Amino acid sequence: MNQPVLGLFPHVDSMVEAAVGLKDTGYTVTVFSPIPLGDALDPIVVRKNYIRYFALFGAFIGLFFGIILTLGTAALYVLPRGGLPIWPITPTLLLTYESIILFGVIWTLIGFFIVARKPNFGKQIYDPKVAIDSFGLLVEDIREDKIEEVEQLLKSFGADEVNRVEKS
Amino acid sequence: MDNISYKEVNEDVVRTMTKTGWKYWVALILCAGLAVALWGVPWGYQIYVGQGVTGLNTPTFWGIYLANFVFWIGISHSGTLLSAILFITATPWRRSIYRSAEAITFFSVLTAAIFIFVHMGRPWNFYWTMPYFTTRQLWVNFTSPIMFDVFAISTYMTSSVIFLYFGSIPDLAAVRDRVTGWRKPVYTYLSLGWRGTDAEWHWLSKSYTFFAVFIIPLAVSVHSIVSWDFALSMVPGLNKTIFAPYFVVGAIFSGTAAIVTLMVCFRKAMKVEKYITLMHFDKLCMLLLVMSLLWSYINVVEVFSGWFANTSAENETLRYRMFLAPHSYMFWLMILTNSILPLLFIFRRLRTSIFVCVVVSIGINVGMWIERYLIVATSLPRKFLPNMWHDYIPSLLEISVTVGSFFFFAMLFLIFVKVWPSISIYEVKEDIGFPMRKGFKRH
Amino acid sequence: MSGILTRIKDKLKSYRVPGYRTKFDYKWTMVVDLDRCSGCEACVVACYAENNLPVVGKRDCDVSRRFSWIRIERYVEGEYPDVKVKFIPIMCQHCDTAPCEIGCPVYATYHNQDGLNVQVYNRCVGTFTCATYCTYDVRRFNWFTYKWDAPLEQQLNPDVTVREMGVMEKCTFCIQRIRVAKDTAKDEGRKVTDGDMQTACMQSCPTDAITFGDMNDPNSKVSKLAKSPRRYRLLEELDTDPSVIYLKRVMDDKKGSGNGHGSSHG
Amino acid sequence: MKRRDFLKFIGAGGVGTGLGILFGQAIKPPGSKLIPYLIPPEDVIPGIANWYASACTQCAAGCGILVKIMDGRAKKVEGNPLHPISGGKLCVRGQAGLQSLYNPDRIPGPLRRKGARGTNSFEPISWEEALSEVTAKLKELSDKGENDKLYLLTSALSGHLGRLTDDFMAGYGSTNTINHDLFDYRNLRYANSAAMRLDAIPHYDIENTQYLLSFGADFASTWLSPVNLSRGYGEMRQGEYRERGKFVQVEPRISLTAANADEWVPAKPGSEAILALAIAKLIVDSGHYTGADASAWKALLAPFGLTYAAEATDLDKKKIRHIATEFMNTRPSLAIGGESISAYSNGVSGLVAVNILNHVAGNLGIKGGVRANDRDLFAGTRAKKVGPGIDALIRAAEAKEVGMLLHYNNNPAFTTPGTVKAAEALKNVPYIVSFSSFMDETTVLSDIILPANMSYEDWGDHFADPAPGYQVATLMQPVISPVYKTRSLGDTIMELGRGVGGAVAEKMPGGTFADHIKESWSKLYSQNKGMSASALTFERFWRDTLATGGWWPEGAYKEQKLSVTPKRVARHVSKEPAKFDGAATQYPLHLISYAQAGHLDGRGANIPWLQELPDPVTSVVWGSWVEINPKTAARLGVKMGDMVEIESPHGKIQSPVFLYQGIRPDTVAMPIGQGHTLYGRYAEKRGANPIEILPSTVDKRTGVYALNSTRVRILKTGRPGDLVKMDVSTDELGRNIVQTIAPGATGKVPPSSHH
Repeated sequence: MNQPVLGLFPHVDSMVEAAVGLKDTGYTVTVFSPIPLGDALDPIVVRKNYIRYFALFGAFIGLFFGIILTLGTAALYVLPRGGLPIWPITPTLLLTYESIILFGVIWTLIGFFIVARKPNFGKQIYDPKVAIDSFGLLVEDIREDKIEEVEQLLKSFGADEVNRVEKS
Repeated sequence: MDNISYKEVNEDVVRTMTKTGWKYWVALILCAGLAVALWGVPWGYQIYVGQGVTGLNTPTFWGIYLANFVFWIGISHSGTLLSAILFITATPWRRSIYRSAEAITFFSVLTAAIFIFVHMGRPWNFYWTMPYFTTRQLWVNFTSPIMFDVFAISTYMTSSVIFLYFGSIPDLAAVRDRVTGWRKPVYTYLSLGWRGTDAEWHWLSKSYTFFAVFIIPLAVSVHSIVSWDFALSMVPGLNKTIFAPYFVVGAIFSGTAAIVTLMVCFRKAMKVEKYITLMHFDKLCMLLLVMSLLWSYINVVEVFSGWFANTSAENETLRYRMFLAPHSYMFWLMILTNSILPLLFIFRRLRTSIFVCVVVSIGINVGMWIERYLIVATSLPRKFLPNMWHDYIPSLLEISVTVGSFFFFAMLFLIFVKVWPSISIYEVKEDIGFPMRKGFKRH
Repeated sequence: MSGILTRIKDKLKSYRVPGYRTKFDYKWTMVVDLDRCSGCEACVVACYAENNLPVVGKRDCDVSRRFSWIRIERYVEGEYPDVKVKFIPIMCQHCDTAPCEIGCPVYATYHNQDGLNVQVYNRCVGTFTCATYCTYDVRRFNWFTYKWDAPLEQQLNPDVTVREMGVMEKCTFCIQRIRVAKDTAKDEGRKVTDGDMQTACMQSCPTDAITFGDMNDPNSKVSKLAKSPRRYRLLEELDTDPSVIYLKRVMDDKKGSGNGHGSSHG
Repeated sequence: MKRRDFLKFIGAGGVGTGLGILFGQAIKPPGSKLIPYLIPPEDVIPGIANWYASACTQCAAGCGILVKIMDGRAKKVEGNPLHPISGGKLCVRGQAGLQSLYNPDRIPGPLRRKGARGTNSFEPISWEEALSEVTAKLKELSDKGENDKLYLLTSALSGHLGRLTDDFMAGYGSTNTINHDLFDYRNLRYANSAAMRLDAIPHYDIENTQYLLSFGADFASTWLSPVNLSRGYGEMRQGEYRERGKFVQVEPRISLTAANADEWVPAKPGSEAILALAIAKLIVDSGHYTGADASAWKALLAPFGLTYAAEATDLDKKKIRHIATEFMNTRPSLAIGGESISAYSNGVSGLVAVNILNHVAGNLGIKGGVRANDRDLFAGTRAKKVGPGIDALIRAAEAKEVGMLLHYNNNPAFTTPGTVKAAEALKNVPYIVSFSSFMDETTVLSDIILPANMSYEDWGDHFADPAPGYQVATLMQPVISPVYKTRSLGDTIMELGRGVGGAVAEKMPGGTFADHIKESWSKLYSQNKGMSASALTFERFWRDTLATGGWWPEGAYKEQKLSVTPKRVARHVSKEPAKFDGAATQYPLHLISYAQAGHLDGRGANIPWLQELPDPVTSVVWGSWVEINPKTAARLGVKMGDMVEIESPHGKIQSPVFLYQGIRPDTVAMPIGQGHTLYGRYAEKRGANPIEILPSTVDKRTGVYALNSTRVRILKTGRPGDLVKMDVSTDELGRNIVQTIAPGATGKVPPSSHH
């Protein structure tokens, strides 16, 4: 049974240092923060940007949707108007442009939901303080005998508070 | 913002949502009541009796409703577009105002969208403009600029709502942690189980960048398309190639002015002066000045090229707009508010004077409303056949609906500040900087 | 796959699209001889009677909501005693490249197989776009649901719809009469020719200023009149390609507006 | 499979499905749907209509019409294409007749006066009651021996209905049949009769003329037989195989007709006769006239020298000479005289002058000139003599010499000058019976109303006058059953006659009025060779006639010489100009009251279509206006739409100003037709009636009130008027809307340029 430990740090740099240390030791660390830390976390983890594939995919769907909608439906009922061709180019481009954006946005959102695994209303480890002014460092995969050691370590790096946490 | 702690930010923002004074309720009820009385009831009457209750007539089929539609679409350009551009360009002063600005976008697009239905002859058939399969051979005409509108505006509204909501997820989580009672489950669900882990922040910021990238061209296209409702016609005064940039510039101009006006009210009412500082007004007013100059340039180009063309139709439209129309003084009022008054912002002192900001920004909004009104109401009455010319004077009902729409918008905004973190908590914190052992580190 | 394509092709062929696909069956055209037109407005009342146009009353007339699908425009030039008054009947020009058709988001107005600009009242949602885009101001809007004082409604033509509030309408070239003529011609196994039908305005015109017929028929009167050296079309510079052809009025007009040099104004 | 890929797959699948549906839809044949919203009006299945021929009675021209009947209701009136007067065409009033038929303000059934006279308080009664009451009254008058105190006041009744009323009156023992219409061309009849010895109005052959000189004849909208003359006008302009005719109009304002003229000659009001005679003199002097009596003409026309005429008419000498030269050199030419030459105190003289002009130019009795009409088929039995005018009735009523009045289909209380006080006079009549369809200013004075059917609901016939050079007999048949509880006037008259008994009853034919019409036509059939030749039996002839709408020997024009002699016209030629009421210093402006295109003499004012029809010249709707030259208006300080007071020595009325370049600066003009105090919801309390302020000046020879015989002054009221006009700007702004081409630029040239 793994007992995760959450250390709450008042400062970013100390938290990052702790995280780097623990990670190098082989623990799984998760950082909680009230603000995006961006490249400050680069020493801990570098992630690939999967969102772009979703955006691209959405844009492609939008492209096809726009073209099919405008051209396909024009073929459905052949109604000439204003001397324009039944399959007019400019309006098709225009509406395709809009639908590319629409689908791009929607698929980006879907992509976020998928890769960030949201929404998630199940039991999770969380401390409300990380939404205010604490930077949390969750350490998992700790052997039972090492818990004390990790706690000490976190404290030594400057954690205000170190808790043994459970999913709630 | 040096003296603000992280905790204070949370407390202040949540306070704006939970602590409600009687003044707020009075304002909300007043706005809601007036929105119903001035907009809802007259509109209901108009639907029952017919469009004849307006001042519209045979050449002037579009009137104040269309002007309102364009105006509100223009206002909407402040929020999302500005927010997206400033986000992409990593402009720090965006952070404390963008949430409200995006809300303005959503509400004004909503108001604008409703105006489409207000101006329709048979609004109960509005869904016929939607592309859906029916067995009755209903389909929509994709060459119609109105169809472009339907698409652009629905895309815009969807994207703006996603943009607004998406950026608020961490704050909704923060609010979730601080509230009790009925609010708790609401924000629990709204925040989607946000925890603030590094992975979440990572995907959030990546996605947010994509949204911003999508939204900038969208916003530009939306107002271009709105301008094409007019510019793709052959009506003298409407058939202008410059309309698309003119409308986009005008939109940003009016939108920014609307932000300034609303921010002044908001910071006063919600006592958040420490987040929305004079620095913000300074920057916004600079933007206003730039936009004013751009707008004036395009306006001059429009008038000049019309005059230079020297066709009877162009000449007549210009003459009518400037001198002969029933409300031609409005043209000169517009020049005053949109081209001359913003020049005050050349001076830093005036940019940071709340009073001047309010006066000029309200002036700009009045002027921009006039611009939209004049485009419609002084072009259509002077079409090609002089026999059929006819002046347009809006009826009281139309004016009432117009005024009502402002209360409707105010009502939505009032509701918004109570149910949504109207200042971005996490981004204000970013503004404060990362808490390091040696003090705060700013980006 | 090729089967489907052929079927699509056949479907497209079954619609005869004016101008740019195959030739259509009829090309309804109206020729208005301004030298014959005396401006008496008999056509206007005939149109009211034929097409169930409502009378809107003085107040609505004052705000330019009169319903006449065809109207006589008058232009007065000169000072006393050298005054010239000119008349021109203007109805829907049934443009082949109609600005209105582009504007309608729901296809309530489009071009039919005969080259007519048709208006489907049922579909109209009242966005006003067509009327705004129309360069001839010939579209009329039902601002209210108009009523006829009993028993005036007994006169209403049952072949023509009575339009409800919120719907745009305009001159149809008396499409209901075209329909009768086409039915009759079809029963007799021939095409509609001159004399099979007249529009209401043409029928009443005492000076025979209005002629209506099929431009695709080289023997029709309109085909012949359209070759007149006096031919012009209204606001032709806008390139709306109207189906109504006007014949210039013969007039000792010192300005000579028809001779290429427009008078200076502005 | 990764979840992401799965979603991609789903997405692609969705698009594919959509594509499939679309293609599936695309290859479906059209029309396989449920009730589609894609129905253009052309797919509405048309109903089956029946067409019945009849005659239009909206004015006296007698156009043959076809009425479209669907479901027993009249849907549309169109010209009868076979008919020589209308030729399938119809004017505004003819088209609008249906709204008269279905008018909500029609008198729905017999009414008896309840309150005081003129208060419009009536109670409905049954037809039996109404007829017995009138019969009793007629008997009572007869018993008193005052038969000659029965007056009949009608518009000119057409055909056999007119003869029936004549018989009725004759049988009753009264000669007091008064025919009155504001525009009934009594002056024209008189002048033609005096100058050319013509009983019937001749056919003015506009169609074939090459030069038309019109003295204020507004034939494009109201004058004489507008549809027939307009048809001729169209042919004159652009008829095939002929040169384009030239058209000059002499009139103080640009009427609809003048707007179509090549030249507008704004002669001073009242001087048109002098202009005509001056032109005639120029022609005679030039030697163009070669008749034996040339010297007599010279003598007669001697006073009308060019200098005098130029001064009197306020025209350029050159212009007059130019007109004279063109008029005599262009063959054939034609002069016609309309309202603006006949509506003066010396109206007959003006029309005689036009006849002289036609005579000396050689236009009488030729194609393209004035062509005599045969007397109609009643010749000898009902001569169209100019009978006593309305003034006779009013004088009699004032003297309380009218015992009983039968009134039908005209409105003297509206169409006689206010100074005449017609309504006051009629109040002296002890008993008035009205057969009118509408409660107008005259009908309201009646004691009992027996509303007659309208022409669409009744039998009848019409004999065109003017005819197009040959006889035209038009038959009217009931095309629908009566809309209200009304009765055929013929039946009512016959029943009254039978009820009174004695000589009247003997004169009354048996059966119904329908039988009477058929019987009369059978008589015509047997008397008239042309008719008998057209069909073998009368029944056959009757059936054909009902189908075609009447009988006419198409093109059977008999050449008939016409001439004017100096002796006949000498007493009508005088240098004395028209007289005008009001001193020129006090009342500086001439007032021209003219027939408005839609309302004629006011009878069209209760028809919504006509109220909403823009006036062809001014585009004003739903009201009246006063036309003022902008220069005059500037001097008076009034602008478009201002309410002004038009004051004559006999009263004043108010009307909004219409600025019009096409009117002489010393003249103002007002249309007749509005200003009803009583005439149904559409007409009442709308505009002003200029007849109210006219003097009671009559042309002694005919008893016709001279409409243009007063001067007025315009007073500002400072209030805005209720002018509603449809034209916002009549300035073309160089937009080439009505394009013109100079004469000679096409194949069609004005013939005068050949000389």
